[in-house]
Amino acid sequence: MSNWLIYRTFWDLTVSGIVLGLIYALVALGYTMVYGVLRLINFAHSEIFMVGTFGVLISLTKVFGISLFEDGQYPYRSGLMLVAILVASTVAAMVVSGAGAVVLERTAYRPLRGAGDAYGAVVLAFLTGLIASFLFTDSMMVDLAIAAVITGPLSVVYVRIFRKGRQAPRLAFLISAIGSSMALAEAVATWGPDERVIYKTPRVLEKKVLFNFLGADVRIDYVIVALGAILMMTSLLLFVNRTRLGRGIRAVAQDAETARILGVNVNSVILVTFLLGGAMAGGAAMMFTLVYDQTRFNIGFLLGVKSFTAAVLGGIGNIKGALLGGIVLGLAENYGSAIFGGQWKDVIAFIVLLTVLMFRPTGILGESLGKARV
Amino acid sequence: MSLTESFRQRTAPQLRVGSRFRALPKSARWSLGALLIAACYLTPYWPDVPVLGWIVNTPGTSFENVLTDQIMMFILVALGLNVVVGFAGLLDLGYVGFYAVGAYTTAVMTSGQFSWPWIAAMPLSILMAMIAGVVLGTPTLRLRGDYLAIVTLGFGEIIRITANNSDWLGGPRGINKIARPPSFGPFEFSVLNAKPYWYLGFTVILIVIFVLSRLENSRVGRAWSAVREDEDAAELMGVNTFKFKLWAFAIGAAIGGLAGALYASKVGFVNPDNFQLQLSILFLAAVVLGGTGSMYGVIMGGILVAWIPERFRGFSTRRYFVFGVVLVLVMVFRPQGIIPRRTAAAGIAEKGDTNV
Amino acid sequence: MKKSNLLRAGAVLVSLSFVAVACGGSDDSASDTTVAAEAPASTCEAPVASIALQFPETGDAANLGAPMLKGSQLAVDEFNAANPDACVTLKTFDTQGDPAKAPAVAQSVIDDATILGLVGPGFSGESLAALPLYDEAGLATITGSATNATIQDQGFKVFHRILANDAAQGPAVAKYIVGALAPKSIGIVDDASDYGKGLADAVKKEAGATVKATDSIDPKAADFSAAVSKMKDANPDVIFFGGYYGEAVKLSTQLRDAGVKATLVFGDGVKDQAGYADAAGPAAEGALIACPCKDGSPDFIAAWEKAYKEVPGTYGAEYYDAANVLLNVIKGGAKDRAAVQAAVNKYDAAGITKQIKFAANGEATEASTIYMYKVESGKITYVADIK
Amino acid sequence: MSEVLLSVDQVTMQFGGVTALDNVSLHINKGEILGLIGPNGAGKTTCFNVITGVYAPTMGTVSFDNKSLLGLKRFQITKRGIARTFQNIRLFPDMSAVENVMVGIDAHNKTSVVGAILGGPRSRREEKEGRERAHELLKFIGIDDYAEVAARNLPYGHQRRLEIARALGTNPQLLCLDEPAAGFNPAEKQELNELVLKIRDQGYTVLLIEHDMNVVMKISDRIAVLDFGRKIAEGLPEEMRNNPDVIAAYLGVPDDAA
Repeated sequence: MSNWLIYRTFWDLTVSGIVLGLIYALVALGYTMVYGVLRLINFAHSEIFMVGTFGVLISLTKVFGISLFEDGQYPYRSGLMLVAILVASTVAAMVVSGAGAVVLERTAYRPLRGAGDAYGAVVLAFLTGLIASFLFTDSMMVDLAIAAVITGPLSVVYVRIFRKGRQAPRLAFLISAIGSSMALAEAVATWGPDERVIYKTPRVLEKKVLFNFLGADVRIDYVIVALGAILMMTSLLLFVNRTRLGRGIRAVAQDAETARILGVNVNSVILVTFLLGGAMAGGAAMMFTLVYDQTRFNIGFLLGVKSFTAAVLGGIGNIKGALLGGIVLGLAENYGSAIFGGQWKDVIAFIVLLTVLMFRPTGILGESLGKARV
Repeated sequence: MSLTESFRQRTAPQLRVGSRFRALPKSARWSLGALLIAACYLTPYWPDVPVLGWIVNTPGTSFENVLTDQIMMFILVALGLNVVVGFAGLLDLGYVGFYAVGAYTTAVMTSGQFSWPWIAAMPLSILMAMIAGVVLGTPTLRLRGDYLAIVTLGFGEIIRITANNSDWLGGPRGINKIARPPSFGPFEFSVLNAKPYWYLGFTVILIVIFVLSRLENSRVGRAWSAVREDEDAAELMGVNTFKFKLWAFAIGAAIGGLAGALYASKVGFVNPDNFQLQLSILFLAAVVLGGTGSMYGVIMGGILVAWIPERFRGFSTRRYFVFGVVLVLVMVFRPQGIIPRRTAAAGIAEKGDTNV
Repeated sequence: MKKSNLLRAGAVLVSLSFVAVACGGSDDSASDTTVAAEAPASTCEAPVASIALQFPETGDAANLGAPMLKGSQLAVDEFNAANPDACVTLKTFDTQGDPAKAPAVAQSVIDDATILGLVGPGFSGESLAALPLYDEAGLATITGSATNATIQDQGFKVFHRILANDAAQGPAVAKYIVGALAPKSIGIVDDASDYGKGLADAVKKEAGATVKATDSIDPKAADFSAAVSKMKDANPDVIFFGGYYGEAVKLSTQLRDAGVKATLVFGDGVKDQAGYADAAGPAAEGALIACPCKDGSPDFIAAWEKAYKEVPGTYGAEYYDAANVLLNVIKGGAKDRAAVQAAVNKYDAAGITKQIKFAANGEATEASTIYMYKVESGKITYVADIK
Repeated sequence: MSEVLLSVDQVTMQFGGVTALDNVSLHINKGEILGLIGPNGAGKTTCFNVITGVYAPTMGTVSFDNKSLLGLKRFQITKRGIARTFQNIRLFPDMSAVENVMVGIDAHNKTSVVGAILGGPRSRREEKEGRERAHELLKFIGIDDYAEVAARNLPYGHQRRLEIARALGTNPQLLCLDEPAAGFNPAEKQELNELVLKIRDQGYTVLLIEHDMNVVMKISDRIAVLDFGRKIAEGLPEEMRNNPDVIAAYLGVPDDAA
């Protein structure tokens, strides 16, 4: 039965696989770019994506005042309004995720590079104050007040410590990333709007079938995802290849030390890289909510692991590789589930990865952000 | 000589405990060591000691059981993972897979299907985990760095999903009625008395420490360090890098399997949910938090990772937030871990670390 | 000088933004953090005893744990309001639903001598890990949610269950599907969990040859398109899903978006007004939900809505009943664990969900009935008993 | 005629479209110092890498002690008796000096996991002798005072010397030094020359890559010259000094050695 299934549903699986793959690819960009410049698995990137989905949620519900189900009516009155809602929410998600990524970089990574500055010190001091005050009170307001008071003097101390900073070993970055990932997810779970429940996001458009492609229904949300993803990736490629900052990113990716000597401000390049990766994750968050109408504090974890897998599959550090890896993974998961059953989906994904790495140890398109391959 | 001395003096302060201890006469070292070991055996009684008790006790959950179900396992696992990550420098994000293999082997062999005695299931569990290590390592160890990390992560997931979808392993329902260790003299292994598990577990930990320090200070340990520091140079200096990496994997896996087997026989029940990916990440956090490559460091890391969330149960839903922030803070202010590896510490004292 | 100014400015900004975020979030999270505080009667000044609740308060499954706490708390608050001189405290123990943490938690429940009985454990896995300890300690437990069909056969004396297990529910659902819906073909999906797969397998067995397509999904994933494609291809009249409401929402929405028109049938893990019917909206309309649970009495629903400003969650009524069994037993004069255990075994009184009486293996004797509900105009409403 | 230890026969090495070595033949006699010189990018280090097994040559053979080295793994070649240093220092930075040397010495030891755990007589003997030999070697190259210092913390010159000691630890018949004097001032270069001669006098055969003609001329017994991947000349130092091809090669590319 299942052997025939794959033929009958092939194009259906292909269309949905590509859509999922594009979302993986957009998230994978963040992993791949940060890996390119820092050689770091930015584990917290999945949470940057998650934060972006909440950005979409807030934009839709608070800014546009759309509630979950409006008696079968969709919230827009005109096509123009719909476009405005979509664009504004995408921008909101990109801003939230981008800002999140920048704060993350300054707080959790930059001090480890021996370049900690006042911004990171303030955030860290505030967090220290907050968890210290948890020891004594249960009231959030009191905790915040205590933390705010502690922040000032403590951040001065932290900045002093940062001045003696040195480059930390790679694993320290990884654990700092894991720690921030946990803290972000738990912060959203504890103080965010979802109370650990799966949070439905309002549907902004009716998922109309636009046309039928060899038996597969191509829906409007799929088309928007495809167009959006291609648009974002193209602009990213143009940015990296054509602008001065983009050249900086490639230079740092190739050889940070030489780039520094040649006058590239490595820290600001890294910041821009995080900002771009975060913005892409924000875009992915918008696409995700558009197709799946939901978010939750832990939604990033699995998607993050998959996206990172996609990045490695395509060749980490390689922007086109992220796109290819994402689509290959999305398709492999869909075809594999159809043949072997959905419970084996992740096993199939990892076996595909392993097989690819056996023959091409640096991914399908090979490593490198720095080389001209970008 | 004076030069060496001056380097010693410039090393970080945390080393002084260790070097002072080494400076003591042999008899003093032995008796101090014996005292320390005795104190550790008595850990289940620590909550009854006035000040210490207030510090260590875990509110809302029994300290004794936290000690045996979590802390003990995390120490063992951290020691095992440290062989792979700390000694040989191989990033393994799927270590929970070996832990699962050990636990499931004991579960299958002692409950229902085979009814082997506990004592026979233990070595088999270790062996099975070791085999799993070799099976995973042989094709993947030629991958470098983060590629290895993601492949091992996949391996851990494959083990869990396979257990979840295999009726023979109990499927999602898991396996229960796993045999306990046989009672031995006054030490009765019963559900209401966790202390004997600690005596057993701590003995196992001591043996593992002994074995690992033998390895660390031998040709094997040097080969691992060389691979970690510069794999190409190591191979050109005559180190059979593949063989030693595989050994690191196998030994790490064996200790992981041992931890899993002990866990299964303590809790008496396993199901696939016990072996989630997140656990691998916590294991790694334990190793790095404590100090990658430093055995006493990773033991400390294991203790903290298992204990902090239980100690601060009062924080309720906020405690994993706190835990995450603590991880970041420790890494920012002590990037080499709480108790760093010795030579690594000497490196910090001198000049910029280039270990990236 | 410049640096420290920058520093100060940054400090102020960050603090302000955090305060703003926290204030913005605080009214939303109020209901969660102040469960106990909102019910005024919960201040118990002269406790005679306490009962424990072992459940997932935090972690990924915390959303399923919330109604367990609310139901038990409601029972205790009402009891204390009625018996101010002999009040009982509820002590909660969080396992995150994790069997690995369950023994340590169980031990600490046992070590607290004031605890005479336990409501829970919430999940089947943690039950299997914790029950050996409770059994040894002779502490009576009553679960209102752990429906795994093997627990009752383990010989735990202290085990009691107030609702039907999966073995009863599966065949009943299948019978209802085959009998009342008479479909030409059935599709079955499960979430590969202990609960979901158990239920799906039971339905599959009973439904036999009419089952045309089956699949499993990964509950942590967001995208179920492979399963949806499979169902779309098989085009069955009825699709049964074994799993919890979170996935049911995603699955229903994605099935409907793909144009699948089959009648959706679920087990008790989906019976949650807010979690399923409200969240899935139009996609949930017409879905059938089987449950060994009952809504409970109108009084109960009113009390719940007053205390928590929401409709009762899944198992809320069962936990209310379970807590009441222990409370009544304690009020009836049971002063130690052995007495509570003996009294629970002999207990025979009406609860809000059913007449509560336990068989020798701990199962409630009245619990073989499964109730069928339907989502009508966005509300989960009772349809029929399946005997 | 002295005995040939290593011979490189008609080796060609191509990377993609680039030919790094073009039909190069070389031989090294037992007990001599062979200087391998040539301008930047002439293929000296590639030649080293072919000899030590880092690259498998596209064409040609390498044989050592009359046995072919092709197909052997890198560590096996080291065990056969070829050891090397690196142009960019590649010590094990977190290990102490003495441990670095012991890694080299371990190449011929047998203790593996089981032996190390049981701590049997062989493993104890190997450990003890290894440590003694390591200190001997450190003394020989003159940095025994730094035995316990992490390699990363050694002064630059000592790091270069330590690499030599580590290579000697593998007890090689042929020691390949890849620009050992790079970054040295004239006085240090002089010391290094003496060290290399001392090593030769201990019975080792040395293959020396050097950029600086003066160093090579002083200490080499014979010299081979590479340019653009080809061997353009070979012979005694004084012959090379006057060889027009060599002069052309060096004048064509300005010598930028420090």
